[in-house]
Amino acid sequence: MALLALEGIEAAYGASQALFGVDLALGAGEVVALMGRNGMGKTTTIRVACGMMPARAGRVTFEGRDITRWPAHRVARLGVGLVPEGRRCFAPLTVEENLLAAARPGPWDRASVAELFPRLAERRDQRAASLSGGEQQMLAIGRALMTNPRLLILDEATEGLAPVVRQEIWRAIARLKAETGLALLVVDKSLKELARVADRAVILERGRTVWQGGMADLGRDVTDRYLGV
Amino acid sequence: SDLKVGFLSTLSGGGAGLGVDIRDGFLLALGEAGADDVEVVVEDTQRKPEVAVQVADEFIQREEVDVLTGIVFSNIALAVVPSAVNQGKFYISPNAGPSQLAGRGCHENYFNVAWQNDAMHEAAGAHANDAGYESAFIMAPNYPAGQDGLTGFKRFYEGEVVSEVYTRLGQTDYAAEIAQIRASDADVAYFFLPGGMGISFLKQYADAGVDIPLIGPGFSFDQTILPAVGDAAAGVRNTSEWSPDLDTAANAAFVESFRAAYDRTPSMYAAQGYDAAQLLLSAMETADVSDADAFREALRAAEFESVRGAFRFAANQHPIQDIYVREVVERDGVWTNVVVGPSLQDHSDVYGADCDL
Amino acid sequence: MTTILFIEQVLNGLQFGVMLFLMAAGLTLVFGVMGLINLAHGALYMVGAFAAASVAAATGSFLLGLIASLAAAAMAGAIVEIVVIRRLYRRDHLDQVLATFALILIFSEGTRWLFGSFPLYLDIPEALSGPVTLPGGIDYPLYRLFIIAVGLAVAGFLFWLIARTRLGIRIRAGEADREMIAALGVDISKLYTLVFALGAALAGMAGALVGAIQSVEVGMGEPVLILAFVTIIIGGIGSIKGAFVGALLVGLIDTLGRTLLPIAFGTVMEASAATTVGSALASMLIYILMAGVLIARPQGLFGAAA
Amino acid sequence: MRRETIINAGLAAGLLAIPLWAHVTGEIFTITLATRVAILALAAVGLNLALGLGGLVSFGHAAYFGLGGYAMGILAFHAQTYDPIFTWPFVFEGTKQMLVIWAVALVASGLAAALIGMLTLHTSGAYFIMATLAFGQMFYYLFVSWPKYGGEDGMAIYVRNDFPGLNTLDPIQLFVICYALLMAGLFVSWRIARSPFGLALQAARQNAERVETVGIRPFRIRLAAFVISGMITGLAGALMADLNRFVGPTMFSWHTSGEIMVLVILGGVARLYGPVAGAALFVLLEHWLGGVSDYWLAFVGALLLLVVLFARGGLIGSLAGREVAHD
Amino acid sequence: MTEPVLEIRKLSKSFGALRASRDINLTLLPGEIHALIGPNGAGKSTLIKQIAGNMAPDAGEIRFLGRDVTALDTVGRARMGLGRSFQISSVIAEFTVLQNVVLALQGARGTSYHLFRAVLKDREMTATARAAAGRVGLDDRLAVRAQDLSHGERRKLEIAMALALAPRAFLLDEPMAGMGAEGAAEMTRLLDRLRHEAPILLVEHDMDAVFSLADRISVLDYGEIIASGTVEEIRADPVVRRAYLGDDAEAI
Ligand SMILES: Nc1ncnc2c1ncn2[C@@H]1O[C@H](COP(=O)(O)OP(=O)(O)OP(=O)(O)O)[C@@H](O)[C@H]1O
Ligand SMILES: Nc1ncnc2c1ncn2[C@@H]1O[C@H](COP(=O)(O)OP(=O)(O)OP(=O)(O)O)[C@@H](O)[C@H]1O
Ligand SMILES: [Mg+2]
Ligand SMILES: [Mg+2]
Repeated sequence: MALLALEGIEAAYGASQALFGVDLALGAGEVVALMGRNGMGKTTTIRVACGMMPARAGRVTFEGRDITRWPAHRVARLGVGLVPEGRRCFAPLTVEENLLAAARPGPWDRASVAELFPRLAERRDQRAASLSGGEQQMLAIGRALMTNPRLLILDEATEGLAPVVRQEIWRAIARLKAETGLALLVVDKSLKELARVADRAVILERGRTVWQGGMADLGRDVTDRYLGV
Repeated sequence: SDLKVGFLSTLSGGGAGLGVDIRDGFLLALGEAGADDVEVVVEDTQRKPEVAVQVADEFIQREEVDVLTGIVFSNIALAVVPSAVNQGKFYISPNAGPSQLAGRGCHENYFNVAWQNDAMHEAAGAHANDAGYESAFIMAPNYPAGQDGLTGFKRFYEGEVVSEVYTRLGQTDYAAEIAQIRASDADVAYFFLPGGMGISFLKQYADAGVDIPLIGPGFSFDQTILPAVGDAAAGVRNTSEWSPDLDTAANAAFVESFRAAYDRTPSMYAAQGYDAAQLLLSAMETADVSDADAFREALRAAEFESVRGAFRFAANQHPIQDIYVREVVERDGVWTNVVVGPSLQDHSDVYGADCDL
Repeated sequence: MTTILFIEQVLNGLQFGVMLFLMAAGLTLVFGVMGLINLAHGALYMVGAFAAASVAAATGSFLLGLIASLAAAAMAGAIVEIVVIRRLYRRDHLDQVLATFALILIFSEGTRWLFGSFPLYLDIPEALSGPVTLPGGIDYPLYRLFIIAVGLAVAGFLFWLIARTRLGIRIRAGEADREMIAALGVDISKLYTLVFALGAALAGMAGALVGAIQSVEVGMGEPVLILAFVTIIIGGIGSIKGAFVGALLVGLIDTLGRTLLPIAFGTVMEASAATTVGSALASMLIYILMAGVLIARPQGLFGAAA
Repeated sequence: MRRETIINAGLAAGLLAIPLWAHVTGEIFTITLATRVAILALAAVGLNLALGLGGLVSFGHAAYFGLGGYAMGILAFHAQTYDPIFTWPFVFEGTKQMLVIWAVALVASGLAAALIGMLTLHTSGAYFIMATLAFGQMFYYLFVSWPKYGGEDGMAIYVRNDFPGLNTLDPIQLFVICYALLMAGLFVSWRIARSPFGLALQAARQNAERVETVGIRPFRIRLAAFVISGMITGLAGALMADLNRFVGPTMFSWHTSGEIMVLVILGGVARLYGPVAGAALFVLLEHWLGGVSDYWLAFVGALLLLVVLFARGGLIGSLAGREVAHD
Repeated sequence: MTEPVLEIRKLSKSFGALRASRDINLTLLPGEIHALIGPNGAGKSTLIKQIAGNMAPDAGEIRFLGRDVTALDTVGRARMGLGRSFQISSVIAEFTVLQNVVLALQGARGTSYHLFRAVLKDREMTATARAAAGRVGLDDRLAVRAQDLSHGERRKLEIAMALALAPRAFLLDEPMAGMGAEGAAEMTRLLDRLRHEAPILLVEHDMDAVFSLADRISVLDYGEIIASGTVEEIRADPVVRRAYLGDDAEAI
């Protein structure tokens, strides 16, 4: 049984429809890359999956349970952690408070996050608003980890990070996958790195799933056609 | 109907209690007289002069009333009355008698059945003399009625005013003023704080344990207020032209029927509303309102039995009447006033001299 | 003015400040934490006072009245939050202002309909009435000392709640980004209802406590509201500490201004004019203070820069 | 034509036609009501400029309304008593000329708006709301305790002021004056909304930092808008004083600010004719409900609540559709 | 040697104990793209903010077009022709793409106090705005509100607004962020053309873009410029490789 599955999802912002039929399935411990050009609906898909936005049609299930109409906080409590597009750290709170706000029991705590991002530990009492862009990105990842998720959703989580840090994160992701069986749904622009960690890919085009398959099967023709690389 | 009355008063929000009492007293008198030839339209002014002006316009322009009445507060009366009487309407004031309308601004169509604003303050000054208080601390909110009030007190008071303090209109905490009173060592403290301000002050004064006696005008010791003040006002002397226990036949009947009709003790405002209606009814007996001059004469004659006893109009059409000293007591579980004695007899205001009626 | 009177007035000023804080505490909480500008705070204050007065009258117990005030205001707050306020978090301040302005009208007239147009009776409990003598020979009402103690306790409690507890952190996080805190698994709606009810309960309690030495009547909450706003502006937005210091400053300046200005003017002009002019100026003093703070520190004394 | 345009035209025509008809049938009070609608609408047009376009939620517009009113009151008072307002540096006499009164009202409210704006516009959000409210209250206390001009009693001006060539005592002629000024106010706000200034103002509402990086100072833009807004409301205050032949400090009270704001919301924020629709509705409600029950304000509150919660575009919004036009 | 368009001399800025800029010297010459790279929190955005005028330096001098602008505020510098984009998209959410660009235009032209002219009826103005939007590929999104744009499109709008200002120098803070592979490639081509209009000071973590575009690279670490040179020099610098580039040194 899939951990998270989306079937025929349609969704709209007011009058303008953004998703026209998205299908996606993700097994326990699996890493799936969600791909597509700008504005094709990746973020919208994630918002629907997390309960932050209602689906107009279609079904979202988690371990077989229908969670289509669940509010975001209940979905999160099932073990879905989100690193949202644009970071969205709690600006007036300190780094420490940002982490505490999200904390739920499990192996990830302030100490282990500090180990992953030593930078954050240095800036512990600084307000998130005055962090550098990259530091905020680290904080957003750390905050999602603090909820000790089973499924971690990363929407452009490496945007704005220095190459070494980015590489560090990808290595960490690979390790998490291997060691803890954490499942991941990843949106990222770097094909090269996705290819290294992802098991499968789902490609969106104008709000529809147009291709899915193993990462290894993702040929030149597909990427040219849908990703314009 | 023979007479149409536009009754405009403060019936909602703060101060609504006073308007409601005037209205109830007024309607009670009409009801008792079975006056089905009088039509009354009632509207709320929300204690806002602008709204009152609007309502008055409506009464005059659309309802075409003959007489207006009902206003509680001086500032609203000042906004409404001049233009109404200039348009040929009668105005009977059941409360509020600003000096402007008693003196140079008096008008043949304006009648006041309550009092000129200064009356109770003047009576309080006189009472302070009688009681032998040689120095006084006096206090009022910083607005025209407050300033007039203290002037009125000083007009009659012969002792020394050790301190004169103006508080903010609507002030709720009087700790600072109470400390000043305590430090003043005066023989008496005279205060004029109408409505909720008086309630707050009295409670806080009682709690502070200052032993300087208080006196005040009847407004702060009215039946609309006393139940909320409770024993904090016990024994305080105050001045008014009326009291529920005033010993006249008309008054006893009025108090009884008001209690029967509304299940509460009437206030001074209710009594004034009642008298306003009686005045109108008395005039209707001898004249028709369509003949304005005759009707005016009939009003001036004031041929009715006022609940406060002897009542007549001075030349400026404000009352000549007795003002009493009352004391706050608990009677049958209700805090109320009893008359201690007269303070001023056949009193009329000083502004009449400027009035050329 | 004697030194002892001056000291007494300073004490009065501080006391008035603490009382202001007590009246504004719920407002500060809801405002600082939820970013919600609640004009109906004064109405909840009134609800508390009326509940206390009627229950105290029926049972003869001030304590029961106080409990009733907490309960009634908290309940009114929770209902208001669920029915009205909840729909307004995503909206701008304008909608919040209007909706709560509408609530004032409804509460005021509703209370008048239930309790009539006349003020109610609510008195200080026997055990707390009368003055005590402080060192230095100042006679001071015990009840006012009691109010100071309650005000301090409330300030401490709020500060602890907001700055130190996980609940406080989450509420503040929700204020910054509601959707995001929900995506982290926090049921922010429930939290907000709770906070709003707590704020309302504080308002109600203040209404009952302060109502015992003031007039319990419809509209009693309005002067409180304006003063509380001035306090918050001076102290700084969203800061409990700011609100507390702001309240003390306002209380002190207002009280001392009221007593000292007429005296000061009396030295240069005729007595009667001095008192009127002095009092008029005194009534504007706190606004002048506010203007000064806005010029020097637009974010308030303790507010964080935007 | 867009639906909103049709509704606007209907409102403008209706507000003119009803009093004219009432004039013919002799229903004087209807004319008075219509005049009141026009004046309140003008006050709200002023606020709508700051509030709707600039997002400046001023809870202190009563200050300008009151200053306009007192400009009329003080000038007329001095004209009645024949003593000049001041004699230094030049002699300034009272007057009963509406045109002069309006000019003074515009200048006085404009200056006050500039001053308050300079103090408050550095703040934003709820802070701004509270600060403007508090400053409005400051004016209230000032005029309550200033004995020269009546203090709390206010001032009754027994005779209406003059307008060249018209008889202002005739209700319909007074109405025409107010209506003309309302139309002028609407024209000004219509042009401003579409102007570069309007664009910058709306942008500053949403993202002030961004506006700075394109070389525009949001503070100045806002201040200018705030001053224009205050002036329009001030003018309305002068007219209201003339209609009532009375000015008093309640014009400054925060309830007045709230009411002007309610007008804007009832009609529809940032809609050109929102203030007109709002004022008409409000006056009708006040008139009808006032007689229904002692507790009628509760009904007004409930209605307002419903509008805020469920009819976000106000009256115009519900009739013409949600979207504010972006043409 | 040509006059630098922008010159920074001994600029310093601290936040408490943290020294975000230490004695920074930097120039931007006509026609060049000067890339500024460095680890997260090194102080790049802080430097950009100081140059743009959002933040006052503690010490040092900023010269723009030969003039000392240290005391000038953001608006003044923008008027002189300093075009800036933000690291986190910052546009006018409720405005359409066209309105956003027009706003930038009127800012550049100082026509914002015209009260009575219909702004969108000004043909010349809208045409210029359209052209600017067209250059970043937003021509078919002109009537869409900025809040309805996807993340990547919003980044493009940022650039279009900077373009509309017809600046004398660009300050671009991570313009590639969130662009997607295709978008990044497009943006790279655009910047390559832009440099001929005005030189660019570019902060970017996308090394493909930096290496293909930059004429010069300066590396910032802990608020200090630790290296400065051509693409080849920087790629070869072992310190930079360790502190910042990692595997990306091999990019392209
Ligand atoms: N808040 C919004 N309101 C209206 N439309 C929106 C909103 N957010 C996104 N859209 C539209 O929905 C579509 C899908 O957007 P989405 O953000 O899901 O794309 P994306 O694949 O994540 O793009 P990117 O790579 O740029 O982040 C786009 O056409 C966008 O214009
Ligand atoms: N207002 C502030 N108060 C305190 N520290 C600050 C403030 N602003 C920035 N900082 C700190 O200064 C350092 C430099 O920040 P800056 O934003 O310039 O970094 P950056 O080089 O742009 O990084 P990134 O590549 O991650 O965006 C960071 O560590 C940041 O936390
Ligand atoms: Mg996206
Ligand atoms: Mg940065």
